Amino acid sequence: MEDHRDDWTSAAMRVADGIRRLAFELAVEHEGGYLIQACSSAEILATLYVRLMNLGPSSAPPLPAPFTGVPGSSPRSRWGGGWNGPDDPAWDRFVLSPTHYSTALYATLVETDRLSSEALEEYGKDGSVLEMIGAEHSPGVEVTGGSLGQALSVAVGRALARKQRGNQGHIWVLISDGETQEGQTWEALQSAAAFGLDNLTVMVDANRWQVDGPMDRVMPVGSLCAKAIAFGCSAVEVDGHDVSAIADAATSAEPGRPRVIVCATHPWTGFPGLRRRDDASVHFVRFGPGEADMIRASSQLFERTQP
Amino acid sequence: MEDHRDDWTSAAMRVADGIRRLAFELAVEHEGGYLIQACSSAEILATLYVRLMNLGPSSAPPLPAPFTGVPGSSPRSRWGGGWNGPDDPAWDRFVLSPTHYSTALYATLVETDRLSSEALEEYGKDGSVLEMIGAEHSPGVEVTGGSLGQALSVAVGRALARKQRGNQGHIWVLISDGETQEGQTWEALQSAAAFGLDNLTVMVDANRWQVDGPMDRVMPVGSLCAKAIAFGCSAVEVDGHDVSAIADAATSAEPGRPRVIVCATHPWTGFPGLRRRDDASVHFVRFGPGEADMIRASSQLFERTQP
Amino acid sequence: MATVGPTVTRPFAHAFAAYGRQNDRVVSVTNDLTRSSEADVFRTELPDRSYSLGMAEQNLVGVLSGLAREGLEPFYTSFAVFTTRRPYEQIALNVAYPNLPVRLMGFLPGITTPGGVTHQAIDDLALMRNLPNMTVLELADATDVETFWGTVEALPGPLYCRVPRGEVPRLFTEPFELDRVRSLTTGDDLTVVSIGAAVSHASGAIELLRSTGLGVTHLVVSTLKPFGDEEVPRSIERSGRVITVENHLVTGGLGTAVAEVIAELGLNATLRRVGIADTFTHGGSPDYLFGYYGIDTSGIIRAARELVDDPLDGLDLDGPEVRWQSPGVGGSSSEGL
Amino acid sequence: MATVGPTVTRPFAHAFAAYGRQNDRVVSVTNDLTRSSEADVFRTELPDRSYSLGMAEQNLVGVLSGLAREGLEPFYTSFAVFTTRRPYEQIALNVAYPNLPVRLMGFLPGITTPGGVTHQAIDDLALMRNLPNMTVLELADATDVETFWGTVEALPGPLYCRVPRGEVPRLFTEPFELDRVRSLTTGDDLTVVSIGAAVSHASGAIELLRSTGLGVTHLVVSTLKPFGDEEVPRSIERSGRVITVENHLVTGGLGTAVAEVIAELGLNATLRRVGIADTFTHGGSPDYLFGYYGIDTSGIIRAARELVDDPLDGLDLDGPEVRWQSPGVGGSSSEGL
Ligand SMILES: Cc1ncc(C[n+]2csc(CCOP(=O)(O)OP(=O)(O)O)c2C)c(N)n1
Ligand SMILES: Cc1ncc(C[n+]2csc(CCOP(=O)(O)OP(=O)(O)O)c2C)c(N)n1
Ligand SMILES: [Mg+2]
Ligand SMILES: [Mg+2]
Repeated sequence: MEDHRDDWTSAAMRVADGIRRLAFELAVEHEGGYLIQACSSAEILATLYVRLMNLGPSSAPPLPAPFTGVPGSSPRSRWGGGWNGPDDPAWDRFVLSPTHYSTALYATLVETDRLSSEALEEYGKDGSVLEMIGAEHSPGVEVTGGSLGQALSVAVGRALARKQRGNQGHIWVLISDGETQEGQTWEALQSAAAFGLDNLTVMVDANRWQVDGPMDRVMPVGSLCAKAIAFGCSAVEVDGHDVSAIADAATSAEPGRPRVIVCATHPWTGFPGLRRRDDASVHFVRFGPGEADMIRASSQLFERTQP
Repeated sequence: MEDHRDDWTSAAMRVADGIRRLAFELAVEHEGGYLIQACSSAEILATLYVRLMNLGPSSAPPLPAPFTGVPGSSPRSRWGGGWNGPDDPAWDRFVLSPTHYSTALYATLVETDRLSSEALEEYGKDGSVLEMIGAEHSPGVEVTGGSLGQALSVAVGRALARKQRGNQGHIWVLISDGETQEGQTWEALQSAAAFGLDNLTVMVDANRWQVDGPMDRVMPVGSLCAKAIAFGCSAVEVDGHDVSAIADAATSAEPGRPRVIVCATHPWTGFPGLRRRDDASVHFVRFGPGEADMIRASSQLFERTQP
Repeated sequence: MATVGPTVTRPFAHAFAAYGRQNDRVVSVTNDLTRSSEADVFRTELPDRSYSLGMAEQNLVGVLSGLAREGLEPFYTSFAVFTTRRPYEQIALNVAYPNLPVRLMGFLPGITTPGGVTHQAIDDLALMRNLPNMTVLELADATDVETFWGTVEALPGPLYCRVPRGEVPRLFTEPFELDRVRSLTTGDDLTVVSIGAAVSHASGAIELLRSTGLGVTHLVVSTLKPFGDEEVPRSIERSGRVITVENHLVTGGLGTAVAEVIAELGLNATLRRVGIADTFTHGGSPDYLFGYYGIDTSGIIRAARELVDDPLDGLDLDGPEVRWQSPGVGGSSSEGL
Repeated sequence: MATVGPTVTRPFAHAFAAYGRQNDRVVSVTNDLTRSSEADVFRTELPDRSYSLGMAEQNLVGVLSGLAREGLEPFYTSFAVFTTRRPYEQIALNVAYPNLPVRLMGFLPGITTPGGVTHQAIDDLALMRNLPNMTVLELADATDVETFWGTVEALPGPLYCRVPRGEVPRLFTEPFELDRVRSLTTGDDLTVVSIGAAVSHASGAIELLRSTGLGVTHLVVSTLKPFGDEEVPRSIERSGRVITVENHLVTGGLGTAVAEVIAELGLNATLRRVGIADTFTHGGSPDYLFGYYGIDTSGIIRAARELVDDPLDGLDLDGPEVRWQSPGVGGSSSEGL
């Protein structure tokens, strides 16, 4: 693939733009949504799905069936990981930890042809598996991570089993920076380092934001890179809106160590109009009267790709 | 006190020796005990009680009453913090987090005249407050920390209240290195740094040991100093058996930051005979036939002070 | 059910700030959900007594313990699930065991949150009720929220309290009283005991049941622990049939508390428990979810049919007549999820 | 009580290793309590399938989930308190919710540990029983420990199991069967339902009670969830009086399960629950603690006196005749605390 570098980067950038556009439209339609997460993580998700991950073809239908039941009930809904390909250790797996990023994930699946765009019509509706905060019946969601800081440990368990058995498939995880406030995140990295899990790559969407506002005003986390290194990982910080930088960081991992890529991002990339909101109204965006149109107008995302 | 440096150091060293001797005698008498914790932490505890802490006089009797009830029941047992002085923010407080170190603490209280040596006769007996793993009715135990990794957060809460109100009293905490495997420890330091709690000092007994054996074989923790710094603390590593080094590290704290002092120690200091035990028989020492005598014979602690 | 006045906007937010203004020792601690759990007014008015601990609930609860040990009265307001689950052990050992005056407030409990299974505290009452020293409340309306502060102030030990959020209906005129149930209707054939967001659903079903001539006593519980009001066994003994209705698993909460009363006192009564029946849940609007899990008029009438001969026999329980119209009991809004 | 054979040394340790040898997919995960929770034999024999996760229980449980998602059958052996409390939310969301074949083993439950309040799991059965999808067992003797492996193997979902440690008595000859109680004595006047370390205490008291001519059915429970054996309601209905005896809070465990059966089935029976009565506990030897908290002959006879006219009326309950001699039911040893 190295020889087609330009091809994949422009494809990834197109996917990233598409993620933002879809997330914006969903937020408008549903009078609120997890929009800034799509804005900050679009390039990370696009790079993972377009370039980095060796996922098998989706084993789930492009149009998901309605919710039928939780695991343990009968019939239970299909497992969300199926949209990321067959559950077989030869293939890579993707664990989205902060599942309030699910909107961005659904958009990614649509943009990478794993989910039909029609599926988004069911988004957030009663009885739909496309929950706003996804569970593991939601397309692409493998671990029910809505209570933050937990899914990375599950990914460590998977990577540990695969490492031990010598399986090919790599484990990719996206965590949010807010999750680094949870001690469990550090327990997880500590154990990943102890077991030398170089088949595990953790992308951190360092948008420096959380519910109450900028992290530095809520609970500062300092240098995540320095922390990850102190916890035994191979870590690097990159521009999280630069698809090549993300991909390069992922491919230059150190043998014998889990890889942590701190992706420095902004919560309003693509929508400069989001910047003016008050601190507590960024994490979950609800538009005031006329605001959505204003934000759309100030975005280049729509001109750029529409003919 | 600076002018009496030699006085306090030799006093502290005498206390440290006494802690080890008492812990050894209790282990012999009770056919097992938390001995290595006394061996590794003796100088830390001695330096805290002899030199560093500004504790008021004990407000509890030298001979504790038997257990009468847990908090919330009536009558409840006296609070263990009373042996560390009155619960008044003008005075310092001491939080022993890993309360399987209680034997060492009881010995410290005896050696510093806060507890009568007679009290140790009740140690570990049914109905006694001198539990092997202390609760907050046990002399000197302020927080019921036997489930590890939690008491530091309580200390942070105290320091936060005092900082806010401008109280004099400093908060001192002893944690074990095993506790740094718990994510909550990092949550606690993160918050202590966020609030600039320079009225909080955390001593880590880095004996590099835990129940199953050496930490590096159970779950390595790497450089605790580097981690604490990455988490926003002012941290330093010292020889944990050198009372002057411990005291110097405590008094050279940085304003605006919590202080973490990583005390590098050994689990068998004072009893070289403990070194031969298998990995899983060090954390809780139970003597084989004749072993206690052999270990006593190879220790300098007894000759040194007995006439 | 019939409300007794207009809904009230964010009654907790204002009452909490007022309580803080009157009590210097009160401090507010949040886990990055300050506005979402209505601690924002307190923070605006009393910024010096508001602590942002970030998303690190285990440490947060330890900090509460430390603040209380320094003589303060700390409140932790969050979503019920984050108030109780992640820091469960810390609450047990650092708050409940030392019997400290720490106030744990849980918003959007059970299936009143649209956040899906990870956000649905279906077990919080069970977790907190089993802890020695803990007082456990579930406030059902604006009057409860406005009038329970005297109880809080007088409580030497820890408190866990489910609180309704946002637009909150006014169901009661009488103020909150600790360990006192309210009787909304009386009758000798059936006892219905309901709590919190389930109260309105119970009222709707009872109206239908009473229309058939059935005598129904409706007791509303706001205090789950202690659970000593003698009106409960008295009414159960009289009717011999009881239905509990709760926005919670049917184990560990109200249904279990009533079962224990029946068994300990040897009451000759049969119980049906309406609530979440030993299953995990999923996301959706509260109306949809209360219907899906049968905590609604149909579910209650179905339970009644098992206890009483043919109540509303001809009624189609899935028909539109029995679809209860939600008055928006705390949490139907997804604001600040 | 009468044992049916000599005590067995560390039956779990050996049976676990044997199960691992027979099942490639079985792996062992520990939190620095490998020998203390009898996973040392497995580790010695199967080092490649033994993972040391250190003292970080929340991550550990997430790792269990990941291992199970890769097709393995992970066991987490620890002290009951560390098995269930610190990682409660992780068990709920990453093990119970996805219904994975994860085996959670809790040693030294309740007051069988000398480690004091922080080590005493008095709430573990409550925590685990309220979780949907979870199977909950308490093994009482060596036969249970040796014979429950078929049940484990057949279980598609998660399991929590209290296990006796060290020198374990043999109380039963019949093998373990899921959701089946054992009847140790029969009689129509009183039903005693006991579980785990409380079984021997119950047997001692029942012997005295029967000596007065009282007819007592003694049912031993090993499966707390599911709780469907019809022998339980049948016997309760017959006697109209029931005492539960457990090494646990009287809420959320066996006592509550029996109360729910009584109330749901309308059995018209009176229940007394012997166990830890809504209080935190303290440290000491098991004999001392079972006596202190009344989970012993005196406590059970006191409960019987409330239900039956004058059983053993002249007997001094604090006298030496009723002091039950502990056969050392799992945990009286402080080895490797
Ligand atoms: C354990 C837990 N505590 C609290 C919450 C509530 N919550 C949801 S998102 C969030 C912010 C976390 O930070 P981050 O994911 O970085 O936020 P974003 O960048 O999306 O604004 C919080 C506190 C949660 N979901 N889980
Ligand atoms: C939360 C928790 N998990 C497990 C244990 C069991 N435990 C008791 S001491 C200990 C070792 C902890 O390491 P450390 O305190 O450094 O041990 P030491 O140096 O005393 O050997 C463990 C795992 C516990 N007390 N608390
Ligand atoms: Mg963020
Ligand atoms: Mg250690």
